[in-house]
Amino acid sequence: SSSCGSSDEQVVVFAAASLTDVLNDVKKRYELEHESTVQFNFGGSQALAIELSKGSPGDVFISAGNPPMKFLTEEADIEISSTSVVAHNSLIVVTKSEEIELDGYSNLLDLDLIAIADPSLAPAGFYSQQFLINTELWMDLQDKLVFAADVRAALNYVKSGNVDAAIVYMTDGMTEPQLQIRKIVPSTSYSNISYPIAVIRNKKTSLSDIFVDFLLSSEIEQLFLSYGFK
Amino acid sequence: MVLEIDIKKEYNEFQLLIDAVTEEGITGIFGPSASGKSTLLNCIAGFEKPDCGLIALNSEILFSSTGRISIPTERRRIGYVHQHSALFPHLTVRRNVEFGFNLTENSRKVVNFQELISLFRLQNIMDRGVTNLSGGERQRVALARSLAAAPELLLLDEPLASLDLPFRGFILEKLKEVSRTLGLNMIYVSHSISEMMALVDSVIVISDGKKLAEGNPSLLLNNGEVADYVDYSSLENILQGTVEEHLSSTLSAVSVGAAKLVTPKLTLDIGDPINVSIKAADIIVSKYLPSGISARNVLKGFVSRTNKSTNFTFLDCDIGGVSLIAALTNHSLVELGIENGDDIFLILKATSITPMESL
Amino acid sequence: MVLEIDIKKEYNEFQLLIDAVTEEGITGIFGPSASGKSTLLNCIAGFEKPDCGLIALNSEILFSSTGRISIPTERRRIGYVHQHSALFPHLTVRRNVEFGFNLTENSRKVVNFQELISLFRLQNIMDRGVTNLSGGERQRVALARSLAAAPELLLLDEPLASLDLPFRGFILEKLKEVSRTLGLNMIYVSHSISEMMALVDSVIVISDGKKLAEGNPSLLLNNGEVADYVDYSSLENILQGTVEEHLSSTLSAVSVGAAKLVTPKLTLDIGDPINVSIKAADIIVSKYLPSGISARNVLKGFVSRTNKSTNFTFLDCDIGGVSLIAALTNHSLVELGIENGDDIFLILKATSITPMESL
Amino acid sequence: MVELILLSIKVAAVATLINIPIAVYIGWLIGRRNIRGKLILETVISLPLALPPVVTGYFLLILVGRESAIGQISQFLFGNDIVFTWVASAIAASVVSFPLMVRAIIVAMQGVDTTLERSARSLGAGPIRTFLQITLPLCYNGLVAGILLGFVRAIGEFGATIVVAGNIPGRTQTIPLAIYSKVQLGKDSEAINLIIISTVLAIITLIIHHWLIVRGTRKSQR
Amino acid sequence: MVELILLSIKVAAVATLINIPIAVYIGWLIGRRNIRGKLILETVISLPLALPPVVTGYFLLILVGRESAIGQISQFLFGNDIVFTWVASAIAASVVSFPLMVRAIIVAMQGVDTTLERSARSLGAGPIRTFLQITLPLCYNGLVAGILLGFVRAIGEFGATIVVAGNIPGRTQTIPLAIYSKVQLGKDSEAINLIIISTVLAIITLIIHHWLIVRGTRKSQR
Ligand SMILES: Nc1ncnc2c1ncn2[C@@H]1O[C@H](COP(=O)(O)OP(=O)(O)OP(=O)(O)O)[C@@H](O)[C@H]1O
Ligand SMILES: Nc1ncnc2c1ncn2[C@@H]1O[C@H](COP(=O)(O)OP(=O)(O)OP(=O)(O)O)[C@@H](O)[C@H]1O
Ligand SMILES: [Mg+2]
Ligand SMILES: [Mg+2]
Repeated sequence: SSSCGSSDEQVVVFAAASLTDVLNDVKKRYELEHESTVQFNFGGSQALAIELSKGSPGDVFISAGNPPMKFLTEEADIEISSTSVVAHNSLIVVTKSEEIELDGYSNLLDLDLIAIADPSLAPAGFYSQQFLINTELWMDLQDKLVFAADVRAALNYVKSGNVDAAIVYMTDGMTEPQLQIRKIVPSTSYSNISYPIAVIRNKKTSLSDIFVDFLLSSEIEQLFLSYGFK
Repeated sequence: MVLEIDIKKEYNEFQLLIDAVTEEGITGIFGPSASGKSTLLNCIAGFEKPDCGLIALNSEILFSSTGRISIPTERRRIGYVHQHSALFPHLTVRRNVEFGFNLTENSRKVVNFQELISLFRLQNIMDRGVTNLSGGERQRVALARSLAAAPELLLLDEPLASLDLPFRGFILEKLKEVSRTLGLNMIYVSHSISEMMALVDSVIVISDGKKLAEGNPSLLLNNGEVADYVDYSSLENILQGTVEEHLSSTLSAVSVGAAKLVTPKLTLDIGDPINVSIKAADIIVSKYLPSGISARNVLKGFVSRTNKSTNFTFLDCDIGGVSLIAALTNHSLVELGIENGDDIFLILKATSITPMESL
Repeated sequence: MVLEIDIKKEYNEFQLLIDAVTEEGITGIFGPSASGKSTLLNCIAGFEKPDCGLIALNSEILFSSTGRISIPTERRRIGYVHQHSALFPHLTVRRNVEFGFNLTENSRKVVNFQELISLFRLQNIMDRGVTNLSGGERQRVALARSLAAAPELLLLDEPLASLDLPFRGFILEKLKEVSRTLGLNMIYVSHSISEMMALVDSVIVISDGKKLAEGNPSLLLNNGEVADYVDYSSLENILQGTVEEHLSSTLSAVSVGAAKLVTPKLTLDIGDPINVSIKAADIIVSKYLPSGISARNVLKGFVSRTNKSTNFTFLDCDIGGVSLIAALTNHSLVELGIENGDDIFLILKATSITPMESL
Repeated sequence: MVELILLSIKVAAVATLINIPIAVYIGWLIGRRNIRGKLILETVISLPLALPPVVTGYFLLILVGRESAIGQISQFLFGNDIVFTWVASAIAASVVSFPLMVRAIIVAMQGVDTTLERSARSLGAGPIRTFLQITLPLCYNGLVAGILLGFVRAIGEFGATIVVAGNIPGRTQTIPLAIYSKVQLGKDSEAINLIIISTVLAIITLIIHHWLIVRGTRKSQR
Repeated sequence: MVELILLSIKVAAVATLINIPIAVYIGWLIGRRNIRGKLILETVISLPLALPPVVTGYFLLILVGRESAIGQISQFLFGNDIVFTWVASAIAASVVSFPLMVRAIIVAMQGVDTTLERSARSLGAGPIRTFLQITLPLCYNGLVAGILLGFVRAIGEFGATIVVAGNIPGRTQTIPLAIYSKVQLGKDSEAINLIIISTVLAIITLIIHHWLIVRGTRKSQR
């Protein structure tokens, strides 16, 4: 078994947790066609960036949103290759019950508690904050907002009935069929939610590049769409 | 009838099978090591459950396997002084002794706390922890603690083993006094026949978990089967007397009934009551008045009864109304030709008389 | 000179201040409860560090506050039998006894394991755990365990308190034999003067942490200060003899030197060696040959020495070459007018002679 | 900063205080009694140890959440939810630290000499008094160790807390959550400051532990 | 799935095995000796308890990371990193479970009767033999409890592990990490399955615990 460290035929990919399912599909296809294998390390994008900055041996980093990637280059001084974008995501509101009337984002003001990911800890929170500020709801919602550790925690708050609604990624919303997806967040109210990918420099670049190229191929783009990405 | 026991209790290879009844006063339990004495006490106290049988104290059933009764220890009102004093290590001497005392209703408190403390000479160690006490100190605390809880029955499992001899005699006397004055019944386990003879009113002899004999402590003297465990040389007569005279710097005289005994020097005042102990084996019996002999006491009396065991004869001698047991070999008896009713002289050294003074 | 001690050790209110030297054989430590006996042994064994002073065993320094030496316990080669047997609760009887045995080099093993086991009659409990043993069983295991480790010096802190009497006498004899045949030196703490007289070669009397007297065990007999703690009635003569004759179903005869003693019936064969014990206080001294007396033994001899203490006189009597101590009150002595060299008769009951047979 | 520390201590202290009586009772049940279903009980109390705290957090979210019976009762009594409040933090800390406290107490209880309890009974003390005055003081060391172990664990609790109480500065943000936030933001030096504070709190706890043990020992050996 | 369980057990077992000798030694130092700097030692070993495991993870990442001395040595000796391998998981589990194990052992060691150790010494056993044959067996119950407590904690370890070993299926993903992943993806039923497995593992540990205790007791009372 591969019990000790990364062998030379391996690409170690640090990827946002929300990409787990789709990337596991990618891995199957990739390994059919290539000699090398892929190892994923899934986690919160910001946490992964911190780990990389502290010397964790990742070859490729796929972040949910730009801020962690920015953190890596600007604050942690890690050299990376130029970034490309693997996929896009969008924000939605989820509720538990159908009865809650949410015709537009201004209806959010009628709710008691709304969960968003913590803006300082998770990219999803950062985008949610952008949306609320741009729609001028931010100040009015102050007492109603609950900051969750990450976007999944926000979703779980809705699921367990502890908040009325949560602002989450489309892809997360799709994993919970029993929740109501409300597409009431204007895509113009927040920056483009991209999933940038970069190769960490001074690592096994040639293998990494092959994997990145594969990921950016149109075949894989179709796959991402089927999981709710854009 | 104080305690009624009819129980069976088995450990792997050991079986206790006892059926006995105790009367008022102090009952001795006598038997060799590992004969089941402690096990029996554990069952009485409620620490161990017999496999089957019945235990009743003053007609109240404490345990009954058929009646499915087993009164919890704390409601049995039975005190227990362990072979190895089980003092509470986290409490001071004072708090150890107070433990049971404070749990006893005032109306039932039979002893005064201060008296108890001074009785066992604990004054100087009252506020010490118990973990560093010497062996004897521990045992004194354990005794005081048990008495403080005013039990109806006190179980004593060789409580005196680690006391020095003069103090041991003193405590024996005190236990006897407590038992008499307070009407406190006790069960006393010991290997020592002199402790038995000095203290108990009746005795149960057990061996290998079975009752061998039961009755008056004199049975220790005339039961052949019991003989194996008995050290006859330490069988004692305990006599109550009065200080009569101080004869010299080394000798005093005590009157016991009509007889006058020359004893080692006493510190008590003339007229004070005193108990003296005389070992049965220390007494020499003579048919004629001896002369030129070192023994200080030559007492005239007659034989009121002879108890013959396999090897020894115990003569109950009447000395001016006082009964004294003298131990002879059967051989001597035959040779002297002594019979019931015969006049005899008892020869006794002053040093063979042990005054049981408190120190 | 075996052990040299000159130490000070203080606890809150208690101060131990002992300066003593012990010789070959068995040294007794005698003193009232809480006088510091166990504390002294703890210092010797190395369990406690004296505040200052020196301890040396066979000229090897074990502890020296000036030399900053303190040899660890396990290298002192000193065995210790505790007042309360400290058996290893997680080991069986066998493994307890084996513990020290297996740590001893073969060349130094002085006792055979099987012999030791049968000596203390442990055969039937060898494979039991020790937590459920009876009090006496525990103490026997503790003794066997200590001897198995072949110590150079054995400290015994009241090891016999929970043994029944016949067995106690037997163990005393065995300890003495072990000490003699193996040249094992012992220090023996006890409250019992008869254990002292029967066992030890010299004695140290301590009281309240201070040495009161030191020397031949007879000092227990003639030191006024010591008298308080002594129960004279239990002072014994231990004599070595040979079974001479079986007289009847209850009596035998033992020859001790030139004298012939009538004793209780023995189970040994004629010609077998046997030790007998005679309490000094049980002996009556007469200037004339008595007659018609129940006592089986009337021995002719002379007074070789008189030891006078405050109240008592101990006569060393020579009976056909054998020395026997008889205890008299000073009063008797004066009255009888006995002096050194006088011819006397010792009157002694057969029951006053305790054969020390193994059971 | 002071507020943060005080909140952390409050949360951990409340969690510990809730736990003590339950842990003592359960410790006694498991350590000194031969009860049926011991294994089930032990499993239930050990579970928070074997699961990631975040998962414990989700369980709690369901158990004390708005829609749960407990949540409803709280709403009714105090007009307030439990989740996202310091009470939730305390509950999370309590549940997560409980197994540690109870384990230490079980071991201590198993070490108590039966003869002493028997003696107390024979002196007239009933089972409850015997327990309170003999058994409990005799496992003093283990008890203190267990309680302070629980307290330290409660002070360090993170995973379950962030789920059930959120990470709300001034309201539910305890020191570990603050450390996490700082680290996530790459503010290492601020994180280090907080870690030092955590360390100091741990040291103080240990000093109290020592003081309690020494005091207990002195008391019994006076 | 089997692989996941085996990896979890391997990680926890290795962590526990590493810890046992150290915990016994430290437990003895703290529980039975009067050493200087006891407080400092206690603080150091208790710290992983008072800090969020994630922070412990970051410390470990620095301590055994690629660029650390230890990381370099590992590279040199085995041609391999420590971080992001199951070895890193074991180290994380070891560090985090250590305080629990050692605390239980300290309490157990404090309960051993000095007279018995003294007896062993007087029978000729040196300090080490006395420790191994008397002290250690006498704290058997506490020792077993401490070890299994540590094992359960190691099996449940999450926060430090995810940082220092990552969450790599088949390589470093232990059950708690897998549970976390499933929860993050909303795959609740799969998460529940894993939680049940965790519970079963905890139960098995407890059964082993009971068996060891009963066996130890029986042995000594035979
Ligand atoms: N809990 C137990 N389990 C197994 N055997 C036991 C238990 N308690 C006592 N025994 C055994 O039962 C027998 C009787 O023990 P017990 O303690 O009653 O003797 P004892 O008469 O008090 O002896 P001693 O005078 O030596 O104290 C012994 O052989 C002892 O080993
Ligand atoms: N560690 C200790 N701390 C304080 N006091 C102690 C300590 N050890 C013993 N003592 C006290 O010192 C005195 C002497 O105790 P020690 O145990 O030596 O007496 P002992 O002569 O053996 O008595 P006993 O015959 O009753 O066993 C006692 O008063 C005892 O309470
Ligand atoms: Mg007994
Ligand atoms: Mg002593």
